[in-house]
Amino acid sequence: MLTADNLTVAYGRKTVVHGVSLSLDAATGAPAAGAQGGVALIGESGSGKTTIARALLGLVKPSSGTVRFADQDIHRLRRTARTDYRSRVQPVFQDGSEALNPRMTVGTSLREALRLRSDAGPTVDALLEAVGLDPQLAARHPHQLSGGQRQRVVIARALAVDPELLILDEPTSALDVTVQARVLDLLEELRTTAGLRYLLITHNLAVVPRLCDTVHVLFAGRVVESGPATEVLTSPAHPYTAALRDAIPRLGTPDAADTRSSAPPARLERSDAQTAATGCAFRLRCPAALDRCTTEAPTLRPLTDHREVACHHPHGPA
Amino acid sequence: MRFLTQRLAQSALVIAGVVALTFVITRLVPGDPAVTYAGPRATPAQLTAVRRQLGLGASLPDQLWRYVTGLLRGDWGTSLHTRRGVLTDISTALPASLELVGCAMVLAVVVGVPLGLLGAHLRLGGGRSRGLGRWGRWGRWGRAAGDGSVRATSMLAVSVPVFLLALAVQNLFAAQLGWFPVAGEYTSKLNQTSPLEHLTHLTVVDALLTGNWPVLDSALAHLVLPALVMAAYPVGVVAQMSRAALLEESAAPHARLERAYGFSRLQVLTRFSLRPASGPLLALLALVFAFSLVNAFLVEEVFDWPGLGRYASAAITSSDAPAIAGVTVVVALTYVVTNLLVDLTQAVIDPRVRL
Amino acid sequence: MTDVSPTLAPPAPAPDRSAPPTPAARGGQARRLLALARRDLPATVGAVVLLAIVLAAVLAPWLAPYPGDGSHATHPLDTLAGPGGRHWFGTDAVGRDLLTRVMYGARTSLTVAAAVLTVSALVGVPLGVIAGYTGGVVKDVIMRITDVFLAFPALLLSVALATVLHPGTGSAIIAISVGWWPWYARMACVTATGIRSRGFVDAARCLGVSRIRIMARHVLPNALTPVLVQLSLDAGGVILTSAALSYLGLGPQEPTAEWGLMVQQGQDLFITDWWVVAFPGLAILLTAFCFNVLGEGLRSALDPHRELTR
Amino acid sequence: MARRLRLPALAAALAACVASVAGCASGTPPATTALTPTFTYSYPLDVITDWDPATSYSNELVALQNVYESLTRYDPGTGTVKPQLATSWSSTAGGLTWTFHLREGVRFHDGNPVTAQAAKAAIARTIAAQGGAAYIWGAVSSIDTPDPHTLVFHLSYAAPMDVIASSDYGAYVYDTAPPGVKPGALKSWLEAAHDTGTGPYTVADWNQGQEAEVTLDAFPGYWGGWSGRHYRQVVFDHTPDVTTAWQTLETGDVDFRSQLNPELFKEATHFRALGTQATASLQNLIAFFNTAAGPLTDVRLRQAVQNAVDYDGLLAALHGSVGPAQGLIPSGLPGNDPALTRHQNLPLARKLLAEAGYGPGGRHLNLSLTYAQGDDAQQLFVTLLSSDLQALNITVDARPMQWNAQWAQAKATDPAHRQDILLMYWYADYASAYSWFVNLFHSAQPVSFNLSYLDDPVVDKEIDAIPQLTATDPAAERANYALLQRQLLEQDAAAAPLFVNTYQRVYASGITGYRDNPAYPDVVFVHDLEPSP
Amino acid sequence: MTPPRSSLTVTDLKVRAGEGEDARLLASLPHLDVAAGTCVAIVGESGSGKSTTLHAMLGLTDGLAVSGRIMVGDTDVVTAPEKALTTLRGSRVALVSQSPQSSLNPTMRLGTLMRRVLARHGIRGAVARQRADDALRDVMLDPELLRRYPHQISGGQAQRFAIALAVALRADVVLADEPTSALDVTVQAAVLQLLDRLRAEHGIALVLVSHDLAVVSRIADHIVVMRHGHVVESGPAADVLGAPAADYTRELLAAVPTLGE
Repeated sequence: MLTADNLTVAYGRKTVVHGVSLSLDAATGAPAAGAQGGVALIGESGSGKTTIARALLGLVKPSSGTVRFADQDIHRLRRTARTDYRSRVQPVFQDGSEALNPRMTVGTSLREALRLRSDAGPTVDALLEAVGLDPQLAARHPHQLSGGQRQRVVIARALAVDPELLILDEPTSALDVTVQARVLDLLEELRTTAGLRYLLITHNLAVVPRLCDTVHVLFAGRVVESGPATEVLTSPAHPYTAALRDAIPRLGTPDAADTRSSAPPARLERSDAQTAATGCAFRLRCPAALDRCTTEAPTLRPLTDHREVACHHPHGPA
Repeated sequence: MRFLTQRLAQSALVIAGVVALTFVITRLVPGDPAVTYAGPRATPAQLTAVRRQLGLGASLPDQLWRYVTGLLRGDWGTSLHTRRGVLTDISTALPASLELVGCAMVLAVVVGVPLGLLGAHLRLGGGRSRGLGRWGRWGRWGRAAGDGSVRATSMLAVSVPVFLLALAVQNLFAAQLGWFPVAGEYTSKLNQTSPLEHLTHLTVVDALLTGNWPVLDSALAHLVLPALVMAAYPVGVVAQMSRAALLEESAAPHARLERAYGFSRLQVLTRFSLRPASGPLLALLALVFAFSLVNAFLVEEVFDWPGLGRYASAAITSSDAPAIAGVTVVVALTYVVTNLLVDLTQAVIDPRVRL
Repeated sequence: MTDVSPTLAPPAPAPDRSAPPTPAARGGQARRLLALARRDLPATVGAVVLLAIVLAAVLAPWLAPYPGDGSHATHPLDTLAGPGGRHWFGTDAVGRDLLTRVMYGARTSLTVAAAVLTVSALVGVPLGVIAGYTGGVVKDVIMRITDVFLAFPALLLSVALATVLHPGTGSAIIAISVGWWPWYARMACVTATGIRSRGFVDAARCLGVSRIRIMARHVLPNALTPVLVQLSLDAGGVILTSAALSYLGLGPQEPTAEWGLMVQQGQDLFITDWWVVAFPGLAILLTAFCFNVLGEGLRSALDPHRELTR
Repeated sequence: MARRLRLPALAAALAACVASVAGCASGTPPATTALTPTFTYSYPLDVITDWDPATSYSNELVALQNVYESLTRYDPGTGTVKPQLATSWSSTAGGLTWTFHLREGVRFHDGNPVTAQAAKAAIARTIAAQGGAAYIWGAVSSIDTPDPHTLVFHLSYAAPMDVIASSDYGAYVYDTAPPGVKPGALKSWLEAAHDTGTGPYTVADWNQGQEAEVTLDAFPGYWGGWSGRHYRQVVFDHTPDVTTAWQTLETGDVDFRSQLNPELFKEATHFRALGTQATASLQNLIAFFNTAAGPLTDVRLRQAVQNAVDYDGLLAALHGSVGPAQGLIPSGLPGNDPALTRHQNLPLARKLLAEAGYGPGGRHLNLSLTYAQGDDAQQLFVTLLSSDLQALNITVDARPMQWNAQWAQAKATDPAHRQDILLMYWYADYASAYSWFVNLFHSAQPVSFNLSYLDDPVVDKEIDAIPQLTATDPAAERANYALLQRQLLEQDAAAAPLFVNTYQRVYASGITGYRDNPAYPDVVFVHDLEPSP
Repeated sequence: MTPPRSSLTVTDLKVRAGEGEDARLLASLPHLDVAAGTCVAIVGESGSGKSTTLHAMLGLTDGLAVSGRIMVGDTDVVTAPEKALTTLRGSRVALVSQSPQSSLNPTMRLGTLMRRVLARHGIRGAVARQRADDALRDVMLDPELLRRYPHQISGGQAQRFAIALAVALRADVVLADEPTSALDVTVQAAVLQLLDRLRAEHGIALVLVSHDLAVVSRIADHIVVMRHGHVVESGPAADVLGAPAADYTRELLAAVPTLGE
């Protein structure tokens, strides 16, 4: 069980994550049928989602709040406990070419991970096969691989220590669209075969339902909405969630009368202005901001049993 | 503001370190300073007196304390060689060196940057295959040769030992051809007919300010060779680096946009790339400045230029620890201050750098 | 498209068919170097001349016309003979063959350069990597110390040290190294700081790889390329600095053949016996020039994204 | 000479940069000199390190010898002493009393007359200052002035006062009470580039650190007079670089250069516009062997090294800038003996080494050697010596050092830290061979210049006898020198004289009347010169 | 309204790297016709040659061998002398590039850049100010932005500003190279709509390059699908999207994620 409690992270004087709480069931066996057991963090660049991932992985120290794993603060773990944590929670970063040491062959990178296991573990070949790669690739350097192959190697390395939870930080956004789909297929497959849970961090809403059933929407370092993935995406309560959903490019033709030359969305002229410093951070981009939004910052409050939202004027659940 | 104070604190720390290191080194200089100062036939009593005068009897931390407070008070000790205050000596020697280094730096910018610009331009033009007609291949060859010679020249300027260049230039243009004076700052016999009034201790400037034309004439003639020799390295480095920085800048996405808006390659280089490229160039200039100050040691030796370098080498040959320490501290100070200035200027040039 | 790396296995039956990497990214660095040799003529010529200089240095006892003149022999009755058939480069003030001296001088200069660069890199790079990777107070302390040494211009520091130490080849090496290592520390620190935030370091940390191992296996190898390039670029600088030091009489002493020393001893004879200065001087120039040309070539070869700046 | 010139500044230099010359040389020089105004002397070193004639002991003699005069002047041509401020002198009582008759009508530059009292005051002040070459007056116990023009020295031991009074340093007669200068302020007044001499020129200007460092103006009231052609002004250019010196000679910007290098000197002999003069100096280079500690305590090894030195090769390589060492005493001084000229004898050296168990096939020998940094001739000798000794299985660990450091090491309290061989120039303060023996080979504690550390009571006794003989029995003196030299150089092999410097002067060929006087190294007595019309 | 005309015609375009046998084909485009007021999209993944094609249309293919014809009005970009090209670029053909902020000179205020660009094409003084104001209003940017440096504005603003440059110069053809891929999703749609509106209002011929079929599907009249330097499929948007002929196009279409609505 990985939980973040009131997590706040600051770089220097700039606070990028404000009191975020979330929890992930990691080790409770296979999720219920039809559920993926995954949690998604949704947000645009600068919303703090990567920082949250790094805090969960123990790569940044929170300025306040805690990250707990199995009821222990992961930033205060002793040596053995930390090794244990490391082996149970692993990251998959955005860009495979970044995440692999360019000076190491694929095999060396994987062996380095395997060395950290207490038991014998699988072979390099087995790992590569598990992610659908030819074992002969072990002799190659990362720059000799394609983007999709690299991302598979990154996943293989994470699998080397037999984790329970993968923190996926934009796992496909650096890939070509046709490749993205196949990497997602692999992740879906691994969820069942390796019994993995995911914390998925992305700005692309479209990939969420495939891997996760809970969603937290981040804006400017705060969770503005959370709840079951399908509900949140089909009937967003927060205007920002709605904007995100509407922004997903959908196939259509110029003849589709509804989009072509239609009036721009409300307040488009300010749609990319900076976030507001007072009141609701989103109000400058909000199509329905009230006077209250200028003065009072909304807090996260329950909307229904499973859903929470931080808005003074949420859309009602459909 | 925070950046500024932090930067100042860093500089202060570095200077403190330099002073401490200098102190240690001066304590290691061979020979008894008291003997050096008092002379070989000094009586033991005289030696004791000199030791007391130079503060050599005290404990090491005591001496360091005295040295540091002295530096702050402007008392940099007495040169064992000239027997004057080290600070007084330096304040007359430094301007002469700065005159040389200043000329070198000006030349570096005035000649080096255009040279680098030319090289970059030719290099960018040289790779073009569009519109290569009958003569196109020759044009490309010519451009490549032009860029190549810019690179070779600057590389040569960087590779030539400054003392060799000084000797060669002196021998050829002064001793053999007699176009310029062999050495010295100006014909000091002129002091009898038209004595120079010292205001800034920069001879050329002083001569200009006081309207002393004979001295100005002589000073300029004397300045040419050493200044050119001093300029070789800075010009070469600046040409090399400005070429590289401009090429890098012209490979940046904004250069493509600028070309897409109808600016020619040369316009992009001069009007758009020069400014973002000047950041690294400025940092380089600071380094080159410090380096030139040291190069001046060798050039002044050859051209008998009454600057810091000649003062330092006299100090070294006579194991004059206070003078060596003084020169070291001054050069280090110059280095630290120029770096500080460069950081500040960079903030002005490049809006991304914030104070 | 031809496969430029035939040693590799045939393309894997990977299910994704994303665009294969461009050939430029394939192949080892040795391969790139070979390709460069064809493309970068100046660097190749520089390398060949340097090789000749190195050979002349190594084989001096066999190649030099008067091997004894490289060290102790003197010929007081044959002093200051001009260049000619018997002595291609002439003789010096004690009658030694200058061609021999210049060849032996290459031994000294190359030894000094190699030693200085080795010492500087061995001291500077680990310190820089530690500073850059660890960050925080450790970095501040190490970098302030390097700043102090950097504020001391290399030559002046060398001068100061050489006056303290017994002048000679060894002390010249120490003196120049003391002024040289901070550059490597600084460079390695900057590179390591950059590498610290790279994904593969994070990944290693998340795997629980130890700090020392991360520095040794992940940070150091990736910080090495700029260091290697800098080493080749700096060789010329070290040659010049050591020559300057010897010119000031603070480097190797007689009877060691050293170019800077030879220039210094001959400079008063320049008007009457030009060869005494010219040949050792040109030897310094040529060696430094070749190192610089080669260094530039290596930089563009090993640092592909700066290829344009070649 | 170089022993002093190469020392760092010995006396206090002045703080003021630009000195005014108020009160000096106010008269107009005689009209006859108007034609040829300035004599420019190019000198490689800083000219002035000390303005005080009492303590001056360095380079400044080239200027001061034209400003100040002594009682007598040494003439190396005849090996005798000539009158200067003293017109005649005599000694009595076995050389214990010396009477000098002063020239009448001579005035100091400040206008005061030169009297016996003034001369006595000057010498007394020099002795009291205890600096520089004051020791030359060591024999003097008292000075009488029976009348204004008679000066009587009473000595505690016999000494050649006429020669001593011609010394290049410490023998100046100057005014100790110039008008308007407070008694205690004389030294600081002098340091501001003032003078109180009697010589033909007086200090006009001094710009320390500048190219034209010192300017002297003619003193109209000079006793020697200004009839005929003379220079009205003397300028001393400080020009360390020989290339510069050469160019200024070529262009006629300077009239005289003390020393170029052998190659350029040879070049100058082909120039019609330049005159050259080569004169054997009274300065020789001596290698001192450590007789007290280290391997060279074995006299056979010292003799071996002596025989290994390629004396003739050294001479050849130095291209005429040195002459052969004929024993310890340079030619031009009594006691010089051409028969003592040495030549290389390698078989003998090898034999001596073999006897001691060294040499080729024997044990390897390491000898440490110190010499003056920046001295080309010494450097060249060291290179040649290393070369020759290497062939004899001896390695020379040679260290070029600043004189202070070299001397400090030579005087190290622990003899094990001292060098095995030390090179040093020696030059007498006054024209007598005595200086070589008493300073270099008389035992002394603590160590001073006796750098072979010889401690031989017999030698000491012989040396102590010399002054008495000089003053009374020149023939016996010479016999004594011959005996001592054989003892020191052959039996003891405590040192090896290597060569005698040759002064190679280059000057504008229009000048007549120039004759180098090696007793006053580098000095040009400008009043004696006759400029071309 | 401008009369319909072909603003840009490409025939037999081939872009190669290297010479002789070593030559490597980077992009080829047999035929393309972009009429005023229409939008053509070139779609392909990395390495497909779509950006190279775009740069060839500007004559900005340094070091590459270009053959064929690219007609902008009466000018053939492939053979025109550099001088003619510099006049053409900006005034006739404008570029909106991928990374909005890094495409703007970091050391130059937006206003300075705008002024220089206009002055380059002979528009100065009050006219230039008027043009700039109009263009900014057109792209819905506050004129206050002109006083800022690129790092002080958001990515969306930067992209709008780049578009404003094209508007201010009254360019006939706008080449947009992945104009939205570096932007946040919520901003992407707005920028696309802006481009689409300008196309309609100013009769601009818009060439849109993207890796994402979904992004271009709503505004492109004609779609060219490229892969490994070759055109895989080309046709009216409705045909390509509705009835893809090539497997690759189908694959691209399948990869477009849906929310499972």
